[in-house]
Amino acid sequence: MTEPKTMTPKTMTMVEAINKALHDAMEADPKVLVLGEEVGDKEGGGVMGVTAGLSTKFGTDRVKSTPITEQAIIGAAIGASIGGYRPVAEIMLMNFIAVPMDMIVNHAAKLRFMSGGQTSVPIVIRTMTGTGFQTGGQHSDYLEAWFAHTAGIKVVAPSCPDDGYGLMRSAIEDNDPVLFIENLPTYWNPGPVSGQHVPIGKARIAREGTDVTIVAHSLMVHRAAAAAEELAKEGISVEIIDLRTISPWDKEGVLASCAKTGRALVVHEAVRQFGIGAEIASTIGDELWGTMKAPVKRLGGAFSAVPFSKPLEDAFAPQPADIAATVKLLMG
Amino acid sequence: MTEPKTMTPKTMTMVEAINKALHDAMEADPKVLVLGEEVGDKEGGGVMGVTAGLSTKFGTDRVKSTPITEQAIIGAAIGASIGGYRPVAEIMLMNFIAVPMDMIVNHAAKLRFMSGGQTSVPIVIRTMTGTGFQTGGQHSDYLEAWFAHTAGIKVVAPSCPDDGYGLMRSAIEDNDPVLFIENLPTYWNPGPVSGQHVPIGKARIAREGTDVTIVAHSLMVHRAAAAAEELAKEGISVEIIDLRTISPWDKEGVLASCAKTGRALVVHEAVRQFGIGAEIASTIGDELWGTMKAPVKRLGGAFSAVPFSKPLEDAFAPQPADIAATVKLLMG
Amino acid sequence: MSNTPKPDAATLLAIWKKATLIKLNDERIIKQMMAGKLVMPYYSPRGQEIIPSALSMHLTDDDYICTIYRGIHDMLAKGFPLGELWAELAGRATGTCKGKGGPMHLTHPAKGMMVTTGIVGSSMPIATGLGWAAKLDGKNRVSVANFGDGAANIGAFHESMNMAALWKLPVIFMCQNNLYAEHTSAADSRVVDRISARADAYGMPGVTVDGNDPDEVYGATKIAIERARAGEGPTLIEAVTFRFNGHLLGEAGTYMDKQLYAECQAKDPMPILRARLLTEGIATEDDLVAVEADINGQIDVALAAAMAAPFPDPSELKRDVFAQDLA
Amino acid sequence: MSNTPKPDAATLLAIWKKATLIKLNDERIIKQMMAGKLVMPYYSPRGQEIIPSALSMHLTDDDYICTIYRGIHDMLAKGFPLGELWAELAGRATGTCKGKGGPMHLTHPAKGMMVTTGIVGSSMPIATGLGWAAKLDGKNRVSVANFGDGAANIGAFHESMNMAALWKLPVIFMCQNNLYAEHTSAADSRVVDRISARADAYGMPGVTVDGNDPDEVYGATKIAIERARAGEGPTLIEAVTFRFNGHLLGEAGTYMDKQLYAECQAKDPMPILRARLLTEGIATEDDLVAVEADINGQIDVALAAAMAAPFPDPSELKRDVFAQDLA
Ligand SMILES: Cc1ncc(C[n+]2csc(CCOP(=O)(O)OP(=O)(O)O)c2C)c(N)n1
Ligand SMILES: Cc1ncc(C[n+]2csc(CCOP(=O)(O)OP(=O)(O)O)c2C)c(N)n1
Ligand SMILES: [Mg+2]
Ligand SMILES: [Mg+2]
Repeated sequence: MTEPKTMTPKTMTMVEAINKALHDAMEADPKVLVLGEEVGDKEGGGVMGVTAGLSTKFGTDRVKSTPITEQAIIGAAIGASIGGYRPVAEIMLMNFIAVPMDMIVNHAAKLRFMSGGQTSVPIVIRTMTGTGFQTGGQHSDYLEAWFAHTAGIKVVAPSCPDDGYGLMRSAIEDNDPVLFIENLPTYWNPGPVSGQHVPIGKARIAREGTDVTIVAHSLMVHRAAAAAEELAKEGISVEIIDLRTISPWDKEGVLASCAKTGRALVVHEAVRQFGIGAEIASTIGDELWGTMKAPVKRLGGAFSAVPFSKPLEDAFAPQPADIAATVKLLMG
Repeated sequence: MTEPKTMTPKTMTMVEAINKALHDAMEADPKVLVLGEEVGDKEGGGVMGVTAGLSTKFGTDRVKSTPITEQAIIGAAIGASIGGYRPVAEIMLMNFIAVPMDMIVNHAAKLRFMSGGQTSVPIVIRTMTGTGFQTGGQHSDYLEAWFAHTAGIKVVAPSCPDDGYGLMRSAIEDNDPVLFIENLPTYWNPGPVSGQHVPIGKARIAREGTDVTIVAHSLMVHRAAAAAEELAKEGISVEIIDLRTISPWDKEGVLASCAKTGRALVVHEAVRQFGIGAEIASTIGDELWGTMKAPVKRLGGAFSAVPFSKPLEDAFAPQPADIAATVKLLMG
Repeated sequence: MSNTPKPDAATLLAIWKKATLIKLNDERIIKQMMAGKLVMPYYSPRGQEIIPSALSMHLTDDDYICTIYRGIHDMLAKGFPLGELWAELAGRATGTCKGKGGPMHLTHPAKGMMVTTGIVGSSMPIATGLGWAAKLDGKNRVSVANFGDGAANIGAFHESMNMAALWKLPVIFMCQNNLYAEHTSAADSRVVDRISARADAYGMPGVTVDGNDPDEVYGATKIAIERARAGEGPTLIEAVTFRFNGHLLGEAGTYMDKQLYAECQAKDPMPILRARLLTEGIATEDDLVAVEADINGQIDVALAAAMAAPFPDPSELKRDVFAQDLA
Repeated sequence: MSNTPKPDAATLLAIWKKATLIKLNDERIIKQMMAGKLVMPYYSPRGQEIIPSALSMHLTDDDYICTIYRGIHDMLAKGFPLGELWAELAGRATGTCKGKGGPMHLTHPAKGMMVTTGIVGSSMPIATGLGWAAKLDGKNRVSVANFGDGAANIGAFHESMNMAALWKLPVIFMCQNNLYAEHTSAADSRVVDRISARADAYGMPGVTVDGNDPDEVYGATKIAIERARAGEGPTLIEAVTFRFNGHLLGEAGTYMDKQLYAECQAKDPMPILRARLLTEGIATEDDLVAVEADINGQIDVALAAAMAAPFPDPSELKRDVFAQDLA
């Protein structure tokens, strides 16, 4: 895991941090391109403003708003990357990633291997998701597990602006395709941004503790933190590992924390069944066999589509209270 | 888990068994339809002959060969099912399922829930896959994990003709969408077929044993059986659970076997990382905490695209020797 | 379009009534949202009222429609019960989808409203499948796929149009061209001016009409639906219109061409049709006011009932995932 | 097509040489497979030799092409080195893709052969992206997307054509219409006769040529490529041809119309072009035999080297997954 940042940071929201990363990356390397629906300033610089200012500054040749055409968006990104560019393609919401799935999984992720290393696909696919705005079954899903299960593509999901900036810079410079997952409900949460690159594949200790390790990413890091605050009042010391990179995940970092605490809970917003928590939990169970003090637990979204109605939506994903209750269970 | 069959069975290949199930289902219910590329007899009754004879017997209104148009194939199946039919749609090879992914995941799997139960999507999506014919990176993948992680769709994968017949009959009669995964390399292996329905959600004890439980499905049941034969010679008694249904999987059946043997290995052909074995392994680790004699192990495909070259292809998926070696590791 | 069938006076009045229900309902939704009494993503169909109102003159409850997140007008025109609509928008257990679907997934099969989708383009393949079912049923049903201009650039459009034409399915591809796809103008989406011209690629008739003109929409949809019922296959209709409240309620709308907006405002079909009914003597001001009052009254009732209804129980997360409840 | 540019004698001979390499290479592959010395899924391009041979007269190594599982002819015409081809087909470490890709994923960027895909339709979006790169580079490169008639019914076709036309990208959409998509005939795939007519839907020129006629293919591709290099955007070319060895080598072929097959056989471009070279005095029989012998000799060398080469080590599973080797 990486060392804590030492520079004097600025305060930014996630939207601003990613926007700045895109600006800085386009400035640093003329091969960096941006494409997607509404990404140009004429269309508002992205529905949430994440790409604001880019087309004005770098021109509409490098920053292209597209029709609604997800297969062609990813195809264009793949082709341009094989042709020497570094496109950052936006798929507006994560559910829509099902539309260009063939392009991502059968092509972007595989071309390097299938060509024996002759071609590479250094693209970033930005996408947004998350429950919380009552957008229902087709606009809220976390689908990181599909891509973590796919060799040849990396998956990152920052929980704070600093990592949003740093992971975006690293993702763009990475020579392989990276899926970059942004959480909508925390887009406007401010946080310090150091302007440093964050290495892909390294988790972050979001909170130090000694009794239980919680492994989380994206929004769930915040929910885990809220739970940890409550638990601290009861004398339970929680360590939170923010995965940041889901694939390849930081096995060493996670195992080190679990070895220290002896108890582990993996939390994600995606449906629990066959979610990424299973890989992490079974790896902990295997590698730390005989040393854990309690079974490795998992929390995740309900086994259903994301519901519209507020009380149902709130019940869908793990809440701080659920997390706290499971930690207490682990404490026995 | 279900009782052993008692009727006098006929010997059939998997191709014949599924073909017979389709014939019997279309005969039993005029609402059953079949569609997909090349499924009609004019086009050869399916590239592997699985749908042979159907269009001749039931007519080209009920058995429709389609253009190459996977989104429309699944869309047509969904629409027809909402309109009261029970379509069996073929996606020729499992990698192509990435093309209609939106139709399957955002629509087929969710319409019942999102409509509050007003509509249902009783479709079967047949698909074929598997390494072994050197068809390379875009024609060999097992992708069951994506769908097991998706609420609202069931996933089955028979390993023997009897289950091929019985699961197909159940899948067609099921009121929810079912993804039906066929293994290409074992299509022509003969086996007894009783003509009974096989319930969805129930695993099968493919071999009884006392020392180690191997959980597998599809081709890997056969590889596990080959390993078990070898291990028996060394006095190690292996129990093989053929999952048959991957989602919802037979947790009770698997846990009962593991509770008995105290050791478990989950094997699948799909990439190991974030594969379905993780869910099963972490569930065993959690639910049988403190009672297992060894860590739960997993074997799966390499973390790469499926390679073309024969020695690489052979090295990609778990072989009997890999399975046997892991079992011995578990025996300590 | 001069020799296409035109609505008679009674039909024109009926179209206006449906359109007015849509408009007043839209106004009430916005009012509730502005007051913070209703929270949801809302894609207002204000401006597009005429299209489904005229189309639905030719449909029965047995006919199928599929629509999109912006499809409340399609739903209301086809006869969606107001009570179940408002309860759904409010996320209540009494909503048509028990609160699980919300505005983007309104469904009411009892009146042929089969699917509302939030994924651009996806109404078309499913409506094509319903057309297949309709054809197999042999009951002369038709299936209507509603979608926007933006959706005409996505793969699902191409695949559905080709399949429906090839199989001669009774499908009406109803493209509601409101000049924008989110914040993107037509010129930034495609080179060809008329979406209807794409019908040629599939050997299907294609026609563009003024979507604000009840005569044109009524006529074109009548021809297409009769064709479909007669087993002659699908038609692509492009109905040109505008949406006055932007893509998503609350957006700034800065991307919109101001002159274009003004031009469209001058063509707002609602005041025009209302005036026409009076001019042509189809109704008196009193008649119209009475209808409006009646509709508002119905909305009052639906709204009040919705707000008084219970929210769904969390246990609903385990229902309707599969036919059999989860444990 | 009478006033379109035609190949001169030397060019015609060059086209024949490429086509002959493709044909003899195909024959050798089949011979090896039949003898059990080569095991792979093989989609023979026999019959389609003229299309890439004539097209490639206008391409340089800097131009991009993407093709499909049946694209060995496209590769050879563009200059794929025989040794690396055969080693790849034999799954050897010395293959162009180190044996990892095989016949369905032949790649050789050194000569502009960027992607071979096994997913129908997927060559088009990627070739469109390469066209975008070419445009950004400003070096007048073009990008060719090869695909079959069956691929013209899938969504990726629609999306790529629309984007390429909208962005005026230097892309040539080269539809090799061999009358069948696997076992499905055109009539069971679409209503419209001419795939090139679909270009209208995107505001792009579309042309159909006899894919067996070197003059027609040469002329149409010259116009399209010049147009692309001049920044005027993409063209859809439908080259009508036939594939004589069925979809996948070893299939029964029972789905094929016998009369159609016989008609196509009479139009086999290879004997026709060979005869023409002699009739028009472009070459003597001795010249042609010498070329054929030379090509066969080259194939002998490539084949022998491939068979003698080592298989990749299993550790290759950890290489080329990411830029950095896996642990
Ligand atoms: C596949 C997909 N891509 C992107 C989106 C995001 N999105 C929602 S509506 C919309 C614009 C659709 O425009 P149009 O088809 O013209 O319909 P309108 O909203 O104008 O009625 C977009 C891009 C989506 N829902 N689905
Ligand atoms: C998306 C997808 N669907 C189905 C297939 C199976 N398949 C392989 S080739 C083929 C036929 C393609 O026909 P066409 O585009 O005409 O090319 P041809 O093989 O005739 O050269 C099909 C259906 C596939 N590879 N990809
Ligand atoms: Mg629109
Ligand atoms: Mg073909």
